[in-house]
Amino acid sequence: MRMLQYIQAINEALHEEMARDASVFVIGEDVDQNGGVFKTTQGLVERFGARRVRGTPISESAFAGLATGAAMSGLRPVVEFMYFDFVSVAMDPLVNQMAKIAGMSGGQLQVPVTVRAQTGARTREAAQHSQSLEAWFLHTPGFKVVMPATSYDAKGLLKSAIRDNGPVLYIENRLLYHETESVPDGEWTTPLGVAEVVREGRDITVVAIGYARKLALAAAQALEGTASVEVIDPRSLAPLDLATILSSVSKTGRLVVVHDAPASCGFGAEIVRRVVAQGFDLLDAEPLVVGSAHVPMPFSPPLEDACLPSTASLTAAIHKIINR
Amino acid sequence: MRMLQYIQAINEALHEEMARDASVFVIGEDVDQNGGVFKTTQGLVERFGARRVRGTPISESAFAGLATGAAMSGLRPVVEFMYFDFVSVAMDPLVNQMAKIAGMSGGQLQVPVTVRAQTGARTREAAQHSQSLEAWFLHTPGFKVVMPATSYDAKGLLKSAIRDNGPVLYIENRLLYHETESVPDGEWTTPLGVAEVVREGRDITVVAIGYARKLALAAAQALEGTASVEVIDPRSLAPLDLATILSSVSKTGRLVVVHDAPASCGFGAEIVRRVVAQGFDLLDAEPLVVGSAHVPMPFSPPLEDACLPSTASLTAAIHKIINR
Amino acid sequence: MPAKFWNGQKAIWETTSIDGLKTMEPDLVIQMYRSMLTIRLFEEKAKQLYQSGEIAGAIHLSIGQEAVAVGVCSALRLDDAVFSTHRGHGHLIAKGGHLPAMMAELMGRQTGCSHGCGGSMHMFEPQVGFMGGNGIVGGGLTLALGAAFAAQYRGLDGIAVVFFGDGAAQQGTFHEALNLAALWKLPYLAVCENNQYAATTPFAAAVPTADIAPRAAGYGIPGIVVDGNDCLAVYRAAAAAVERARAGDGPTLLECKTYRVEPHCGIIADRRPKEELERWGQPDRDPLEHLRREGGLSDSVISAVRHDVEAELETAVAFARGSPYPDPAAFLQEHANT
Amino acid sequence: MPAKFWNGQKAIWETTSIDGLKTMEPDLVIQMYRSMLTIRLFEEKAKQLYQSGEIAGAIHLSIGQEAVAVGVCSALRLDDAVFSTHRGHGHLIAKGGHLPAMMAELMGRQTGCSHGCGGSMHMFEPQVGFMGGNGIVGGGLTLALGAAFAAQYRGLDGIAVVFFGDGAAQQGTFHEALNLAALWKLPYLAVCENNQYAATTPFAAAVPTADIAPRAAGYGIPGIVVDGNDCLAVYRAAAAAVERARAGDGPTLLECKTYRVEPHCGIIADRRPKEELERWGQPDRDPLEHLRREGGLSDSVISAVRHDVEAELETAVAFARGSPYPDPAAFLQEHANT
Ligand SMILES: Cc1ncc(C[n+]2csc(CCOP(=O)(O)OP(=O)(O)O)c2C)c(N)n1
Ligand SMILES: Cc1ncc(C[n+]2csc(CCOP(=O)(O)OP(=O)(O)O)c2C)c(N)n1
Ligand SMILES: [Mg+2]
Ligand SMILES: [Mg+2]
Repeated sequence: MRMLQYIQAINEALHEEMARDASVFVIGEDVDQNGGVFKTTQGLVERFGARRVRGTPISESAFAGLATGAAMSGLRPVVEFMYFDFVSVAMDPLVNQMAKIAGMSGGQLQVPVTVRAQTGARTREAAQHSQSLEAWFLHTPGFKVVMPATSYDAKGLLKSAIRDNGPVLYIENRLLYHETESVPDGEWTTPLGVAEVVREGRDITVVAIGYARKLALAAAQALEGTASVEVIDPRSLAPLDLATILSSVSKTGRLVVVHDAPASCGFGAEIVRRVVAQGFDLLDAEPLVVGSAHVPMPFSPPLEDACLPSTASLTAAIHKIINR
Repeated sequence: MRMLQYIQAINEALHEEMARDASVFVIGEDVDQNGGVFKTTQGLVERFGARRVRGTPISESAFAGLATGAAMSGLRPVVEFMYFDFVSVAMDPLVNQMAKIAGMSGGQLQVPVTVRAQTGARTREAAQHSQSLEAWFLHTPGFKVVMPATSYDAKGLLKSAIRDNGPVLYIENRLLYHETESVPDGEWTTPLGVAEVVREGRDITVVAIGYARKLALAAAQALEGTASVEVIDPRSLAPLDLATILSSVSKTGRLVVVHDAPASCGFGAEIVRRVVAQGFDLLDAEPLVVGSAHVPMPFSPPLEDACLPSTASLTAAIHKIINR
Repeated sequence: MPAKFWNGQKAIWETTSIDGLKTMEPDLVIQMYRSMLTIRLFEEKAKQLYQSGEIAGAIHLSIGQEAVAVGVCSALRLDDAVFSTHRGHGHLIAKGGHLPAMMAELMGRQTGCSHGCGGSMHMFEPQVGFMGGNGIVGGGLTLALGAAFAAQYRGLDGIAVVFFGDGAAQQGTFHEALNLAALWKLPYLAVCENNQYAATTPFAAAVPTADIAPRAAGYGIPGIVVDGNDCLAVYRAAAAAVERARAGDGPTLLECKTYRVEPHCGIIADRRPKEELERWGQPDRDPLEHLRREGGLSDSVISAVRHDVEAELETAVAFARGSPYPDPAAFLQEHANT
Repeated sequence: MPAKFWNGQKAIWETTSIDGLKTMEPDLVIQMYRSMLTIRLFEEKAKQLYQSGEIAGAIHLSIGQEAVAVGVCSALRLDDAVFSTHRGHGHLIAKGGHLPAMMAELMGRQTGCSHGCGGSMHMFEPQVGFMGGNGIVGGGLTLALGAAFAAQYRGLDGIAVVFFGDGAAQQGTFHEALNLAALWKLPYLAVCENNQYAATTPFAAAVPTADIAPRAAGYGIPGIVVDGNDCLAVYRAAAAAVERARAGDGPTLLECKTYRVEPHCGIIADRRPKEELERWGQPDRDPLEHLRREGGLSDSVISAVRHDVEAELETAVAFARGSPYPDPAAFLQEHANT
């Protein structure tokens, strides 16, 4: 066992997969400049050279399209979006091209691209730098979507994403970059479509993704003695390990989903849709979603705090359905 | 009373609102060329001149951004996207600018833009011309979203959208363009946030939007004698008239939502989330969503038909929860 | 019929090059003529089948623009990649596409070149380096960067060509793609088919200048204007650009002035000025007629070629009609991942 | 303090023009110097408050680039609209922004120019024609089209100016916006602040040519390069472009060569070559020093201006510190629409 930072986990996965497969290359803004803005690509250009580590102009559409075309030609691009919000300037290459080409070609072409995007509200960067847009991609046939919340999964899911033969959106959280945890020695991957039961409990199931996993664990801790909270981190949002969630709900009868994105048409709504469709009779109370307020994220610290899910707001939701 | 085609309803609303308010202008590809591809802007350039009816180059980002800036300067643009799918090349001006400026400016600026987008699968136009992307905008704070399914609402909602002081996405369906119905004489508007109970029933509530309203009515008809189906068309997806839906469910105890978009993180999932959150005890069975298959829409007619909701697939869903 | 799962993407870069197309031999002229005639007759057939309801959806015909597709693709090898548009039948035929699979695709059959999943706007035939049509105007410009990048990355001398319309040149992707191609000296050829209209919008209502090609100067690359109805002129310009790209000297923007004879799409009404339509309808503007005369092709050659092509097309239509539709149940089962 | 709901958007087009700024009077030079010094000291103060934790989030400082903001905005009227970037404090100050409201915005207070909702990247002060910063690189280019369009639509002679970086010139919006502005002869001025870096990427790693301005030729409009550290040179070039735009002759692309003295953002490590930093640190490259000498400003004028500006800044900081934060409960209640 050894200690590993989330950001190192990303970096190690990139190093290892580039070493393993010569068709893997990294592309994005500043990825070749001193490890990029957040240092996730540290050491890559020194080790693998400028041919495989391509810093780009600020042209997200161009490099997302390039990655798609390169993948159609047999390479395995790893594309970096500096902030998740910036996918909005490249939705066409992502959604109409990358996600659809395998389908439109009748399965003749594969598009093995990993799209890395970094999110994380709570840093006071306001409305255009705080969005968590996974729901757009969960709504788009053709994409797989993963969101690691630990160093273990940051590494394991990135390796699985790079090896996958279709487009995978890999969502990082900048608030977790410097979290450290103990991980096994040697190599591992986290398979796509397998959830983790992070904490066992009897009274309520909390499904938490990304940063919200920390909120869920804090709420579970805070409620100890009052309620026994089971925390599940799906890790892979599509494909989704619904079976693990359903089996938890069959034990607890109660469900809350928590994430940073707004609730409307979000991942939480999708979990609720699926759980009630397949496990309606398992539920003893209404399933709830705790997300951010439905507003462009305000800058001012007290406003931003009030707009985001917190241990307190999650605890309140849990209380509501425990005490109904 | 008089007969009115859906497409004429759109055209009349544009004529009337342009005549009513000199700050309203229309912008988009080919809108000044013989009424545009679908003839919704017929007669506008002849009547109001090239100053107020602006055909554009194929530069959706530019004209969506222009509309935003013009609205910030006190005009009321009506922007046309030729196909809904093409919003993907303009998500930044729509989502990061148009939707957020009122919020980011602390309410100092208003952005009264109507974004018209035309959708409609079933025309064998394949994966890049068949998408119904309302969920992306329902997930985006700052947008109102409406989807008329009748001539009455096509006119009434467009007038309300143009008069609204924020961005409104107005979604048309090309399969409905030539439907005709009887409408009142004189002027009317359909208020945002008011659902219509299209057909009363006792056993099950079907919430249907856009083209799916026809499927719902056909299913209700087919089931007559077996089950009494209440059909609700929300018309305005955000703001949403949840009260009307909840009151229907309190009577029927059963809910199916049907739309052309895929179910994952779609409007149906959002309705389910809200109905179970506020009306869990009203439900006698699991609420279901009927949407399209989670694939890039295939071209081949039998494949496309199989991927879309139909009267048959809706009826099957209704049967499933009626007979549980 | 293409394999169901074609996993040989790498193959297009590894195929031995087809040389010998480079010198202006009489054979080449006949081959070009044949290719143009195939496009012309294919499109006429498609139009007819569309009008009779055998082809569904939207189709965009390239009648009148044959010389661009053929002039450019005649300068390419099989392992060069072509990215196309919504108006792409001609590009695929010129690149060596298989007519039966194309016709079957238009009719939505399992044997289609996209197994019925693509239709007119999304034909794929990677075996001949045809990397797809595109329903998004401007969409191909950035995809083609990727194929050019892949060739450069692998140290091969394949190149990537993207066709796009005059209308597409106002999309942001045009700018982003040319800048990146120029910056990285990618083996990339951007071919603007300026047919003077974007749907119903005339060129002058979309572009403040007379030509698109001069924009190339902004990226420090060559921009060339040619008569897009003169197949040999297109060929010569394309061949020079291809050579430049293969040599590692970077991209070229090639603007071909041409004219779309048919309406924009399917049944959309055409309101272009009558005398304009008539002017472009003259034999001296017709790309086939032009090549026939310039290439000195005899009547007997022409009629032999026409005879061949007509037979091929008949076979293709029969093949398509005789092919089954894809099976919806199997399709849904394969894709029922959510 | 700006009104809570400012419904006078139309006002910026209706305000009487502030003329008299157009002739090169000594007063103008002093005013320019004062404005540049205000930017310099504001940024230094902001940096200090950021480092001490009184300002949260991300801030992008414009030290070294003052002459661009001031040179351009000195050629504008109050009713001309300015659209800015992530690095926009200087643009707002040059356009007449109120320092207390700006400082309060940086500190997230209710009295901020965006009522605490925007922060450094999203300051808005429409009363002085400042239509917002932008966190999306290239985002302002198309928004500014709309203000220019609105002026033309109303038959007024206001113009719209957009500032953007050298990095932003590679976004698709650059192309789409300039094409549309040129096509419709909009009263539009695109100011490229070429500070030679986009975050940590040097200009030459993003652009295959030496300059951005020549791209203007592709749209048939003037493209001009000026020394962006020479405030008067910027002013003269901008004034000519503004005149052209007001006269209805369409847009101009103005590229100002300058240099960002501070790191890109907040605390990001700076790895630019030492000699480059030193070279640009020389007094002869400093925009304030340049104007002092060229404008022949005396030491006493300079020290009086500095004294004034320092006092204003002190007031601004005190105002901000003394202002309340917005009330979260009220905010949520107002926006709880879903
Ligand atoms: C992004 C986008 N916007 C609009 C359209 C609708 N559309 C399809 S073809 C076309 C005209 C294209 O003109 P051009 O690029 O000149 O090609 P041409 O049709 O003349 O071959 C338009 C506007 C589209 N498919 N994609
Ligand atoms: C669409 C988009 N991509 C990337 C970024 C991240 N980013 C912020 S500033 C910046 C550099 C901008 O460079 P430039 O336009 O030259 O402006 P400068 O910072 O030099 O003033 C980048 C890449 C962004 N904000 N938006
Ligand atoms: Mg064209
Ligand atoms: Mg810069």
